[in-house]
Amino acid sequence: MMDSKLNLDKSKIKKARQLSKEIAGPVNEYISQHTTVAIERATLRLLGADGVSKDEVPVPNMVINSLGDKIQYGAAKYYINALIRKNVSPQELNELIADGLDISSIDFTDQKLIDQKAEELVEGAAKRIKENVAYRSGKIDQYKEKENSPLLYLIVATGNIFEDVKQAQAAAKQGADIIAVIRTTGQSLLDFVPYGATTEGFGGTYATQENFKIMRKALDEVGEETGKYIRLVNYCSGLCMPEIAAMGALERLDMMLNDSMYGVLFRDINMYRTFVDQKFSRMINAFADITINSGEDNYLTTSDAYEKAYTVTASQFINEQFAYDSGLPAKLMGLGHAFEINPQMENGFLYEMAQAQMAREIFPEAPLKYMPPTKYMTGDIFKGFIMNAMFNFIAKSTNQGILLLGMLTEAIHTPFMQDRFLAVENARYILNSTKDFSNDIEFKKDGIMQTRAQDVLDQTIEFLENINQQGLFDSIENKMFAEVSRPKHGGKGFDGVTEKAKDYFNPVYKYLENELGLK
Amino acid sequence: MMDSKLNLDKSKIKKARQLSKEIAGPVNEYISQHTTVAIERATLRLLGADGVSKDEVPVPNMVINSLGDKIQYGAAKYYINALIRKNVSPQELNELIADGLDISSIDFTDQKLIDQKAEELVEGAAKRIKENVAYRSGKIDQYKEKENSPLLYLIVATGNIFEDVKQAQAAAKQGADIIAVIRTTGQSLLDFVPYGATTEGFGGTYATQENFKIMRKALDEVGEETGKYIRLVNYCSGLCMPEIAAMGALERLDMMLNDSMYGVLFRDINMYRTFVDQKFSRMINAFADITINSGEDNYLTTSDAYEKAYTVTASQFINEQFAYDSGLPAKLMGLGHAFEINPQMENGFLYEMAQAQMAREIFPEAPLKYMPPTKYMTGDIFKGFIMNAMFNFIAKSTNQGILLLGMLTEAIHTPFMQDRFLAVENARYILNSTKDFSNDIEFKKDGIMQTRAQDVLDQTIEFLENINQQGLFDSIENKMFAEVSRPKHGGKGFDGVTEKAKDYFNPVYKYLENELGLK
Amino acid sequence: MEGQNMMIRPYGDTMNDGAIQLSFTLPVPHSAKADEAARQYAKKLGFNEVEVVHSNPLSDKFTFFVIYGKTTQQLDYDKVEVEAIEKTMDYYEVNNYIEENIKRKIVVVGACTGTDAHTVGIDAIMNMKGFDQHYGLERYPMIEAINMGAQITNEELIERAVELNADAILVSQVVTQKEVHIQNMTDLIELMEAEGVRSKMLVVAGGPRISNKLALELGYDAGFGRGTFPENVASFVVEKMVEKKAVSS
Amino acid sequence: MEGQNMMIRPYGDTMNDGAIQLSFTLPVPHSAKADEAARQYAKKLGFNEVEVVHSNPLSDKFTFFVIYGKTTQQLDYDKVEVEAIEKTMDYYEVNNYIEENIKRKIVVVGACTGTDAHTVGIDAIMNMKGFDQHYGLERYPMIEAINMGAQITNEELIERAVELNADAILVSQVVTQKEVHIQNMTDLIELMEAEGVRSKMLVVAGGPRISNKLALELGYDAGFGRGTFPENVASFVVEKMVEKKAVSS
Ligand code: B12
Ligand code: B12
Ligand SMILES: Cc1ncc(COP(=O)(O)O)c(C=O)c1O
Ligand SMILES: Cc1ncc(COP(=O)(O)O)c(C=O)c1O
Repeated sequence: MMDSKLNLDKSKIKKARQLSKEIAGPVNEYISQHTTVAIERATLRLLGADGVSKDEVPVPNMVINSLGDKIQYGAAKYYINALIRKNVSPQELNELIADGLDISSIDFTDQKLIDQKAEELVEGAAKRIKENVAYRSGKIDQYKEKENSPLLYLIVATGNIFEDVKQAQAAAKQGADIIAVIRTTGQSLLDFVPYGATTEGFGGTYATQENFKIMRKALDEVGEETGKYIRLVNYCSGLCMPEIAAMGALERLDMMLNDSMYGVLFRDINMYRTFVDQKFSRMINAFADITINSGEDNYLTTSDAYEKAYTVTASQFINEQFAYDSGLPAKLMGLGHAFEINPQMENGFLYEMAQAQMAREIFPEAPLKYMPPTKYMTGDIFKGFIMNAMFNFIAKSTNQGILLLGMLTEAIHTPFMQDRFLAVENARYILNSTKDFSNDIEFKKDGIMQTRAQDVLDQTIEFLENINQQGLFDSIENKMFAEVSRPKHGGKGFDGVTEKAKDYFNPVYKYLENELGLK
Repeated sequence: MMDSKLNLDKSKIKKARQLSKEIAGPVNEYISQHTTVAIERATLRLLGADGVSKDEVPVPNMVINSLGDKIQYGAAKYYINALIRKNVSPQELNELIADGLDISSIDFTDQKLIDQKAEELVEGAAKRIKENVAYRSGKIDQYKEKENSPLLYLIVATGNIFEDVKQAQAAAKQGADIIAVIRTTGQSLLDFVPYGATTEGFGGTYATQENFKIMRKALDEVGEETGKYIRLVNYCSGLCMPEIAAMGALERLDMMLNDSMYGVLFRDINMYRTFVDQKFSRMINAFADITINSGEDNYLTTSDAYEKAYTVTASQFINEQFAYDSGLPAKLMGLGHAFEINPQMENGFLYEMAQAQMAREIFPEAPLKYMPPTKYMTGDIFKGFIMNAMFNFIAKSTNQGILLLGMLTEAIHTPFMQDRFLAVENARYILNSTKDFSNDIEFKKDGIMQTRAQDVLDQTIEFLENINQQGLFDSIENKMFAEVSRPKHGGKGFDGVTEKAKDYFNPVYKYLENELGLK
Repeated sequence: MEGQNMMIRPYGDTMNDGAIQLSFTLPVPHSAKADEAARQYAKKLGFNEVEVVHSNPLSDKFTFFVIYGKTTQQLDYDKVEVEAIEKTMDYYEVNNYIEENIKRKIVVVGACTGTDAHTVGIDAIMNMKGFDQHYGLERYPMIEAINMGAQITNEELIERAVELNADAILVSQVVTQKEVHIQNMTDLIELMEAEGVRSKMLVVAGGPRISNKLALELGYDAGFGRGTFPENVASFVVEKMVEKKAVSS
Repeated sequence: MEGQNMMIRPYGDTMNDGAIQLSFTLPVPHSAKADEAARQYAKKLGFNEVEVVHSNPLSDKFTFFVIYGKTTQQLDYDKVEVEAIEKTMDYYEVNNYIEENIKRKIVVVGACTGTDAHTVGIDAIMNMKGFDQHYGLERYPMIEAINMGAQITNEELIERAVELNADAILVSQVVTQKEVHIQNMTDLIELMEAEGVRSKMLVVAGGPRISNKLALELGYDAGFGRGTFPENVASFVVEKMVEKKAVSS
């Protein structure tokens, strides 16, 4: 389907992939030896743990808290043991724990029984997730031809899940293919997942399993009405990456923001914690056939899009590598990039098109996620609206997979309903009017766009070589990404990382490794 | 500088030019045998006639009215004769005429004396116009590098020349290169040119010599301030084509709307009248180095831009031919076309780009004038604003010469000051950001754009052949242009056409024919 | 929803938040003072939580502003009465209606009057081919439709209508700058009254800035705005004709 | 212009025409009635010559409108008082001013507080490299500038400022949804007062939606909005320090 416009040197692309593999090596080594509180909580959730105590502490957190150091053996063992010992259902056990039961000190039953129960519970969760996968692919097949290309991705962010539902349904009717419920500011720093339906968030709505369920239902409804499968997105990133992935898998989310380094760089979460967490979260997403979205756009909100374009490309390679290492196929890799070029820049459109086309040619199977202008958006909503149009144009002309629609009020407030409508109108006009433009043009040999892409690829390789020499951990400390330095042992959540004991037990992890062919 | 993107067949272009020549032939035959009241008035003005009577009748009209049938001999003779006989200056004679002097019945003096005086007067007017030309080219050379490419063309249309001045100066400061003062609705149907500074127009401001002068001064002022030569545009079209051309030449206008058929088709002016008038008006413009703008955009306000694209191309060929026949070089031919493609049309952008590129390749030296979306503009100012952005994009990417900026409020009102600002902002962003896009891409061989352009060229030839067979006069009657039929002897102003007597005298016409190498 | 009291306010992202976007120009130089003036101006207009999110000089003397604000003003939606004429019959129904109720072809004369040269609107209503897949009046078997085109004086229009014994006059007005349409429309009615023919035919106006309300105020039988289809005006004319006859007989 | 009474109104294309563009959404289904409601609503807001130039359904229950209207409301421009702090000294002048008037390095601690993670604004003010060719405070030889970054709690910020004996605290607030910044900014001042340190240092706020007015209301010494440069806040801080010392001594 795709022929090259950029005339990129294939061997250089290969070289970049090789470097990423080498970079990921030591990190994977570390990952394989560690677990985290979030991984354990996610595991518990997939086994059935849920609910909150009177003081709103989630059951998975209560278990982890009571375990202390013992989590090195895997929380699953304790939870399953308690189920057997108390001879109760997960539901009943959850209530007991919520009421104060400490399961860390219950005597262990026969490991065989535990293995058996584990298998039963894992199968149960796996079945539910597989049904979700089957349902989704059925619906997508059924409604395929009504989808936009690229898929139109719209955010809702009222802070109140019930308002979000209204906005999301309206957006779907206006033509959205994907709805992302933005999370409330600050949630990524919480080391637990809030519980239940919520109505109070700032700049976004809490990610909770109940909120997922409510929105899923609302989108299925409006999807049936409009004859389309509306995809639902939320955010894994933060201190609860694997936990949110687990909840998403259970509630049939379709996409998850899930970057291998975002939390480190942009939320000051400890790097070891993030690397360990992201692996398991991505395994869950892979199993649940959930597309991940990486966060390369964020680099450009602080750094210059022209100067630092190569950091985006490098991060895409790294994200790809870690994704493969977690069992994610290319078709689930919504690698990110963004139209953050300075609108004042002469030929900015060409540089941006070169960059977008380059991502397309380097990652031909990935449903690239293209982010709209944000940094240079101002209160001049009119100017902003045409910047969004140029962005939509490039998205279409370089065959991006997922188009996060820009809002004309980006610099002002989280979207009003009308802002979203105008964004869809903008995109639909451009996408339709320029439909086959991409197929109808070629880039001039050694022209501005070709040269630019080749330069960025060269810079990327140089950069990856540099990282490979220093090692990824030190590179981050040395401010090589996003112009920010994160100390290896600093940031949030490092105390949640534990070396696994030799007899660490995690039936979910094991199951997924098998299913995903990672072992 | 330009290489072909469209792969058009050169012999077909040649063929179209040949057909246009054949089409113009019989019309030129008619033109050469006739004069009109407007030609005579224009001639008088260039010889010095000016002013109005107590009842606001312009002196040139008073002369023509008093001449009756005698205009077949040329009004100049009577005017010059009166100057000699009365031994007065034009200024003094104008006052006498305004007060009621009938110069049609003054005995003729020696023809030699008349010829001598004629030469003196023509030289005077020619000198003034040549000085205008020299001044203009000096300024343009001086300020060349500050000009936008394409030149940004903005309209003012308050109805009040003094408000127009404010708006025009503001627009120039915002970045406009060209200011057009739109005429009041209805002026094109007046068979005289109003006098003096005016403050009452609807949808535009009266074209008067005084208004020209006022605006010229204002633009020179703001031009010096911003270090740019700001071009001034007005409208020849209508019943006073040559007269307005004459006034424009004297007051250093830089561009004139001047189409060979616009008045016939869109103002129901008699076709013989228009053809005869346009010739002399274009001769004046050619001499004054004034760029003409043809009105092909108007075809698309009534007909569909996709279906009837060939009528635009055909009209461009015809306009070109008549322009050559009036002594206009290609560099003064601002041939028109317009972005009136239905925004709902799949691949509309591609068809539009093909059409604009085709005009560029067929008329490589002409400063093509590209008109913005108007027909599909609605009250949705946001959507309209991005349609204008796509229009600006194509203008830049196909190297148009003159870019008439679209207004986001096109469907609502004549432009507010802020509308104009937003239009300039839109254009500047797009022009700068896509600066070298045109040089950086090629069109795919036999792709949608190439095929489209080739098809339109074929249709154009077929259409021109058809017109050539019927003759241009009958073609117009037979509704072949703009889906409107104009009877040969119908419309306004036919009674102003007169066959020239054998000893018809017009020293201005003669002078221009010589200067322009038409004889 | 109908019947009960329904107070409404604009909606941004929360019910009744009253959020509104504005833009305008003030005749002052661009400065911090100008921004503050814009803010205060918006407050004077009754907005609160006013944010001047953008300002830009248009010249040394003018500044452009984009503003977001909130208002607590509310409107009782149930009390809103629509004067627009909602679509009634379609092409076939209109023809049948004429055959059954009027029993002869009706005569309609249309024009875009004054110096206004915009033919597309009146053509959309009258021409054979119609508009957006809706047949124009010329196509209606039971309507004799005469489209005089544009730039027709009121005198010419009346003369023709009288000559043809028209049942209705259709006037199009597109140019509205400096309220030129009001003058023009008023003149037509006065002329018709002076000639004593106003009561003999329906007079209907249309154009993108014409509302039924405005037309009624100016003494017309109806007015039609943007997006009108031929059958809308046809329905109105024939029903009104029958209604008038019922009254007068 | 100053001095004499200068009443202003928005300008479209004629002085004092009062022309304004609006857009908003109403919670009603798209219909002729909705259009009329929008028109009446704009009238209620005090506009006349209201034209609903566009309307579009956003869902079964909401409709979007674009409106142009005119207003006769006017504002006395001479009475407008600007509370924004106009730029005063530049980089060199500020340093000289400190050397001459304070005679020691001053200490400034900055942070983006609460859950707000937007560092770019505070970085623009404080980081070495600055913003748009304007050096940040870290570069000023006479300023000791400590940028704590984002997501800093009010407690942490105060603790650090007290520890360093800071002359001024700089607070950045970018997220303003549901007025979260008001709460956060108020808390800081209350906490400082509770700890008895409010009077010991200047407290200055900034962010795209922060105005000097708002900051003063919340008990800050000043507030800075969009487009602030480092020297703007530096000028204010040093002059205020000198002014305060003059008063207290
Ligand atoms: C096409 C066009 C032209 C063409 C007209 C070609 C032609 N043969 O008609 C040309 C290029 C010639 C032209 C010229 C001018 N135009 Co013009 N033109 C337009 C344009 C782009 C579209 C109008 C149109 O065709 N709409 C499509 C039709 C189908 O819609 P409609 O007219 O609204 O009609 C519908 C309804 O209103 C209703 N309707 C209309 N009439 C009637 C009558 C009856 C009885 C009924 C029941 C219903 C009805 O039904 C129709 C179908 O739904 C508009 C801008 C825009 N996008 O709207 C400007 C616009 C109308 N023009 C404008 C102006 C000022 C002019 C000029 C005066 C400019 C100048 N000074 O040179 C000239 C002169 C014309 C003149 N003397 O009147 C202004 C009017 C501003 C104002 N509010 O006063 C506009 C809004 C552009 C602008 N922003 O400046 N124009
Ligand atoms: C970049 C950006 C981000 C980046 C931040 C990266 C970083 N390291 O800072 C990322 C992607 C991480 C991000 C995330 C979010 N963002 Co954000 N973001 C933006 C964006 C695009 C630009 C902000 C910016 O950098 N401006 C450039 C700087 C230089 O300008 P500034 O901050 O105004 O600072 C200037 C002045 O205000 C002043 N100033 C600022 N602080 C101070 C302090 C002092 C003392 C002084 C004197 C002056 C001063 O001086 C500065 C220089 O002139 C804006 C949209 C926009 N275009 O404005 C949204 C925006 C600010 N973000 C928004 C939101 C909601 C979020 C999220 C909460 C969304 C979510 N739920 O996930 C998250 C979470 C962040 C959090 N917890 O706070 C909203 C805020 C809406 C509102 N009004 O409440 C905005 C407006 C986008 C939107 N329309 O939704 N964001
Ligand atoms: C990969 C990724 N995760 C998460 C987020 C959201 O951030 P938060 O941590 O505030 O939820 C973003 C936002 O840009 C992102 O790119
Ligand atoms: C060639 C030409 N002449 C004149 C005009 C202006 O029209 P008028 O002044 O006849 O109303 C136009 C407007 O589109 C035009 O294209």
